[in-house]
Amino acid sequence: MLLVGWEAVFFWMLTLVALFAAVFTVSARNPVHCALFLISTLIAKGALFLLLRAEFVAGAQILVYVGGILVLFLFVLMLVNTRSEVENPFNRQDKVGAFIAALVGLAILGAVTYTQQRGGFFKTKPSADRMAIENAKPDPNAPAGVISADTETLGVTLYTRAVLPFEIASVLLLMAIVGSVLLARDRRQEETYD
Amino acid sequence: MNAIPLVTHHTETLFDSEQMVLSMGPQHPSTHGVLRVILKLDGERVVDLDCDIGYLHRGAEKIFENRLYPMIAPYFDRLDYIAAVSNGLLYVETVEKAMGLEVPPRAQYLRVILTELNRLSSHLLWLATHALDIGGFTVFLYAFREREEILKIFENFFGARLTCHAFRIGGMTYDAYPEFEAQVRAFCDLFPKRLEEYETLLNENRIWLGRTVGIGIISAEDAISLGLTGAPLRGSGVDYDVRKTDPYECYADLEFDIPIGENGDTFDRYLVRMEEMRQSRRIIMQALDRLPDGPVMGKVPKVIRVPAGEVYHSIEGPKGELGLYLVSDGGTKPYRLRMRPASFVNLGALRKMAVGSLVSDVVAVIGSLDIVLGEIDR
Amino acid sequence: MMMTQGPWMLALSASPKWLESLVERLFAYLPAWLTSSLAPTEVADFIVWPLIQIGVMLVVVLTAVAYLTLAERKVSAWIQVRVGPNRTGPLGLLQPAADGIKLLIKEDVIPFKADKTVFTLAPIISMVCAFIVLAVLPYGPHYASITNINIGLLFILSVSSVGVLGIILGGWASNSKYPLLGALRSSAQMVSYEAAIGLTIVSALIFTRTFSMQGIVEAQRSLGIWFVLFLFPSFIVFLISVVAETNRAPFDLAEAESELVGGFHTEYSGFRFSIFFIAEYANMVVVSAIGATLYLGGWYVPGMDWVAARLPEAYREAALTLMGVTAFAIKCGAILYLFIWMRWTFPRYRYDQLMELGWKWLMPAALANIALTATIFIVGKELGLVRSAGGVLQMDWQGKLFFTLAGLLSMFPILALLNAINRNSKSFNLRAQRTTIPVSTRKVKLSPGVKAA
Amino acid sequence: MMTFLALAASWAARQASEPSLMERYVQGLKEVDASKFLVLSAIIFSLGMGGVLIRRNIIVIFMSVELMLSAANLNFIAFARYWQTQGGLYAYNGHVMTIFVIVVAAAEAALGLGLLLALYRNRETIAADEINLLKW
Amino acid sequence: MSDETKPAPEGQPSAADAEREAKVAAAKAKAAAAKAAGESVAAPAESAPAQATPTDADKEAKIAAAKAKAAAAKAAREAAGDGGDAPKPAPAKAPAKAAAKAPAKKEVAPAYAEIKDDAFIAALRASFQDDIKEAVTSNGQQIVRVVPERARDLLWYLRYDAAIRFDMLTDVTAAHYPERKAFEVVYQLYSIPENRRLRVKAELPEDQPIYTVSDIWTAANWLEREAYDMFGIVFEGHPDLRRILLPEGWVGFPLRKEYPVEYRHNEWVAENLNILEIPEGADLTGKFD
Repeated sequence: MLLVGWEAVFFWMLTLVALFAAVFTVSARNPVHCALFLISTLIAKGALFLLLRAEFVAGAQILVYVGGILVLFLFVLMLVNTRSEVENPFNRQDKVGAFIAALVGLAILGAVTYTQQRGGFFKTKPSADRMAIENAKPDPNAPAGVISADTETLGVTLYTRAVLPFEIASVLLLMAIVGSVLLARDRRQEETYD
Repeated sequence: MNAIPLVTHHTETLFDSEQMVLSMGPQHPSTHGVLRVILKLDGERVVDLDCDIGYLHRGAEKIFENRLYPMIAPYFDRLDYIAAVSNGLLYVETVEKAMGLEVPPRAQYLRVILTELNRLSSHLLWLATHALDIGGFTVFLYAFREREEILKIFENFFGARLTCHAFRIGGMTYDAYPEFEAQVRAFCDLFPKRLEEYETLLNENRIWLGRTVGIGIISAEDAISLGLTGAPLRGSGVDYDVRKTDPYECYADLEFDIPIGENGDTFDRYLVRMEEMRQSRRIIMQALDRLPDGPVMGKVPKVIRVPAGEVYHSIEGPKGELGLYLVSDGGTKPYRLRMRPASFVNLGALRKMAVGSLVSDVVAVIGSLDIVLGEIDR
Repeated sequence: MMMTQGPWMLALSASPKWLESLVERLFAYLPAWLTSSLAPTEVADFIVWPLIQIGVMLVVVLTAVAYLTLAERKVSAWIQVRVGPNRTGPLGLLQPAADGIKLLIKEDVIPFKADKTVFTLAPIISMVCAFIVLAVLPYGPHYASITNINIGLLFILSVSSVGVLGIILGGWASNSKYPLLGALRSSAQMVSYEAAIGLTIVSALIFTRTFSMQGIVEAQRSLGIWFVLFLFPSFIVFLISVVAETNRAPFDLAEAESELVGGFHTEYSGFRFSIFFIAEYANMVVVSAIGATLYLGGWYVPGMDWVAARLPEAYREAALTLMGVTAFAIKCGAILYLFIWMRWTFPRYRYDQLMELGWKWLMPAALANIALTATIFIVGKELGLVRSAGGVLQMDWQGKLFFTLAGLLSMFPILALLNAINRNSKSFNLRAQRTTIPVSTRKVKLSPGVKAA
Repeated sequence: MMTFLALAASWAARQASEPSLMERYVQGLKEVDASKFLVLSAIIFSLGMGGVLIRRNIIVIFMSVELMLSAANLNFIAFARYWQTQGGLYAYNGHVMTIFVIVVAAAEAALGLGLLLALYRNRETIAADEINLLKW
Repeated sequence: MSDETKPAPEGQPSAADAEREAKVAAAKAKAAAAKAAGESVAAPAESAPAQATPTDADKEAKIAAAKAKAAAAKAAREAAGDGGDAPKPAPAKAPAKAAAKAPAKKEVAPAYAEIKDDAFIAALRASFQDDIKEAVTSNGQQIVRVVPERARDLLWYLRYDAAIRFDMLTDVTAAHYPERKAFEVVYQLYSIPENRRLRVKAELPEDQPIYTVSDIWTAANWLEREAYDMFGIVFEGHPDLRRILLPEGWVGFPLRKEYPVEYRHNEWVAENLNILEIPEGADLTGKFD
């Protein structure tokens, strides 16, 4: 799984964008700006997924995450945008929090690089024919309409091997809907129903 | 309901204030003229409503008390500038009734034709602005196309399109121009087809029904106790039309009907006015057929003095019953001249119709009441 | 997209001498690091040719969007028995240019306490999202469409869902009550109708079996039939929710002048307003293109191959492309005409009616449609009417007839379901609520002066 | 001391044989393998965690949680892709897992914001450190 | 004032008597007169030589009309003269009223004639004895004057318990009589079932409030607010008595007779329209630069 040539160039560009936006998501003063930077990180990640040949998930991520969840965030932000936030965005224990987060980050980084050093399990080169399959140019004469391998297999696995989690997820979503409806009722509606 | 503080834009977040005060200000696109409606909203629903009028108040009644009788007539065209001809008719008839003057028959028939034409042009303007507020831009342009025909006839007859003035105390200044009858007859033949055009666009239109059926309902008792007159009253099912109950000019011997609604909502008022347009056309055709010749100006003394006494005279204006209460002390100026405007009383009913509905319904109800601010503020 | 014989080779072989020297000189201009690492053919295929395509596409689509504004005003004038703009240029054809210049010259006002960056960013987001999608649309056969990624439709859906942000931020950034209300309203409307569009597309995927746009057109070409016949109810639901998605016609509540003066772009003026304006029309074009591709067969017209086969070999490719592009343009134009027609005949929905239509009418219809089409497809498969060979469907005439009939008949169960859901909702079953809608009211014959009844 | 010298010598020899730091650095730039993805997601994860711990505004805390979740997604897809190139079985578990993470994130956002609105309606504030009484 | 004499009058219809039973009968009479006049005027036009200008017929008609007008004007002046000192409390009335159609005899109907033979009015007077000061008719319309304290009861009675239910309040207005230092509050009633109008008037001293009727007819709410706005009449019990047409802080009540018509310096105008102090003797022809 080597991204070489142009893919590497794209990879580095996208990681820069993602990191830059992630930093600002955390440190922006105005919450709406935080949301904007979060959106850019998610779009950069979507593009990274494309590099990793995961087209369906990239599309789903942008559609659901950016189009759905973050629109909801902006909705709520607009409803309750208090001005007080602008003075100091950080709470009292900001030093301690930053230290802990840095500690955890370093720990994970250490683990990753350590495995990398000790002849890490990423070192093994994929077999030659496997590489050939991967980096082969798309066959020009193939009918344009053939469905991308990724989406098809994902669909199949979702409905065959991953059926149980699929059902659990749908039940979870149902619960979320009922819960949010119950939460969103205001006093007047409550009196009428109770 | 106590007086709502006029301007309260204090809430910066939408959520925390239970009620938001929205002021549909004097220069709002859908308030016909300088009307300011202060809405107390709970989310989208109107909790309370107060009309702030008086922006166009010119102190007309004070001026009347200091003008000679003939000089007052032009003021009446400026009161309800959309139905200027019927305002003029109201004033002239009141003075004739107070003085007991006889208006020659030709003048009576001409006056009836012109007032009915004015009723058509006022109803067409109502249809245009009502449909525009609810979003039907095409009906707006269709209705104005017809209104233009009528205004051409007025221009030829009166010399003015909006503030027309040809009725004098005792008759009319000038007789009909030669092609008058031909043009009016041409318009009357053309008009039914055009009415069909509006009705195909609106009557069966599901969105139009959704926006007007069941909106701003007012029952017959409430309408009567609120003093509603004209289409809003007839929309609730009360048979009251001054042209029938207290006929003036030559309405007594003309054949026409009064449309009566059933449910008193915006859609019924719309149907009543559309039917009224057909009946007006019918009146015009009959009056044209029976137009007698002869003089158009009756016997009127040089200096007009109304004998002492008082009189209340009302006619059926396009907006409702227009009344004029004249108290004279025998001099050359009226002692007290009070005009009872139809839209002023109809607007009083807006609060009863619109409270509890949504913001966009308030716009639809204002449109269906057909109010004119010149007449309300006097 | 890659032909065995690069399209540019075809052009070069037939082109005169001076053109070849021009291409060489142009080749020299390309930056060295770019051309060094790639073989000349790759450079041509992956850099020069896409740039040409993008250039042509942008020119064509931008003028189409501009002239769409003129078309809207002309058609609305024709509907309202008046003459549209005909002063600027011959027959008013320069009107879009005039509008553009006017908006450019107008002073660009930024409200006082508005959030500058977000205020300028909002129109850009909505315009960019409207224009990215143009890269994926299949304007014609092979090289008339810029790229053919295999998740075309999913890409379009996700980009259009990002477009909603432009409107929200636009409303929020202008920092005053009316635009905020307008922004909240229109974004809620767009989000709910987008879900409806997503579901209708799912029901269409059962037959197209691929996301890539060219693939969809190929599927309809191989079957020789448009999918609108198989998926008639989903086409109707698609059209309605698409009109609502682009905030137009009876659903244009966001900028309903009569209530919220101007909606989310009240505070915008000058060039920024024109960006929002262009974004709205570009959205319209994009959405009608999707409709044309998914249901009306994109650039495919049944008799196309038969005509191409008749032509001599050299011209076959060019003729196919020409026919394809014109067919696509005509279909998009038809759907756009429907948009404009709807706008000038229907009054405006109230906000709660609009949301009710979205959630209680269109969403259940789309869901029911998916279930019905799926069952019909399974039944058809069992009966052996449809075979899937190598990912593409094959069907003979019985299969086509069966699916067309099933498609049309599936309209009735959906209507029954909708009626069941909305039986008691007040504002829509007007017939039941009003026993008679008295078109001609009771006329009372009152003789003058006699006491009223 | 001798052992130390021997160690240093062997270390230097190994260093000499292997490509210099500069080449390895350039080599790393050109060849991007799964570990780079892991590093990126680790950084983003820690940034998200920092955000959660530091910020006052609850909505921004939610956003940082979303950031952490999306970092996890990146890992899933990176491993899925790596496993796919190794010709391993069930390479698509990563994608399926990502979809379920997105579903959970959506449900969590909906409920979290619902709770936030209810909280806001009662306490007029959404700053995290002001909500410190258990019973209000 | 009197009707012009026609050269060839054919049996002038007898003038409507002073107290018209049904207004509409008068209207029918008028319409009949109109038709008759129409034919009569048309008749002479035909009889005159078709082409010759019909001026000579008109000329005689004009001369006759001029003479008749001069006579009428002279009569009106005498009537105005002797009318001035009429002792009746009603305002100075010029008795001349051109009710009489008969050219020869000039019989002047008094402005306010007593209602004698109306059953309903008689019943009303019976039940309200001295509170109803008088029931008169003017220009053919019935008026009932009542003591302001009992005005509300009379209106309640007329709305709910009277034989003829006056269910519609067309108008509430007032007139100011400075010489008697009183307002006359006028209620214009109309009964839809009986198709009949009645005007109830209450003479109210300037500083004394009167009770509101906005709970009987909701229409009165805005009409009384306008009367308060224009005259300063306080309507007790009115739910929301504040100015309706003039701005909140306006000082003075415009429709009172002593309120001058031409521009006068007013607190509200000075404060809100910041018009500078007007030097004495400046001509107010609209130059405010």
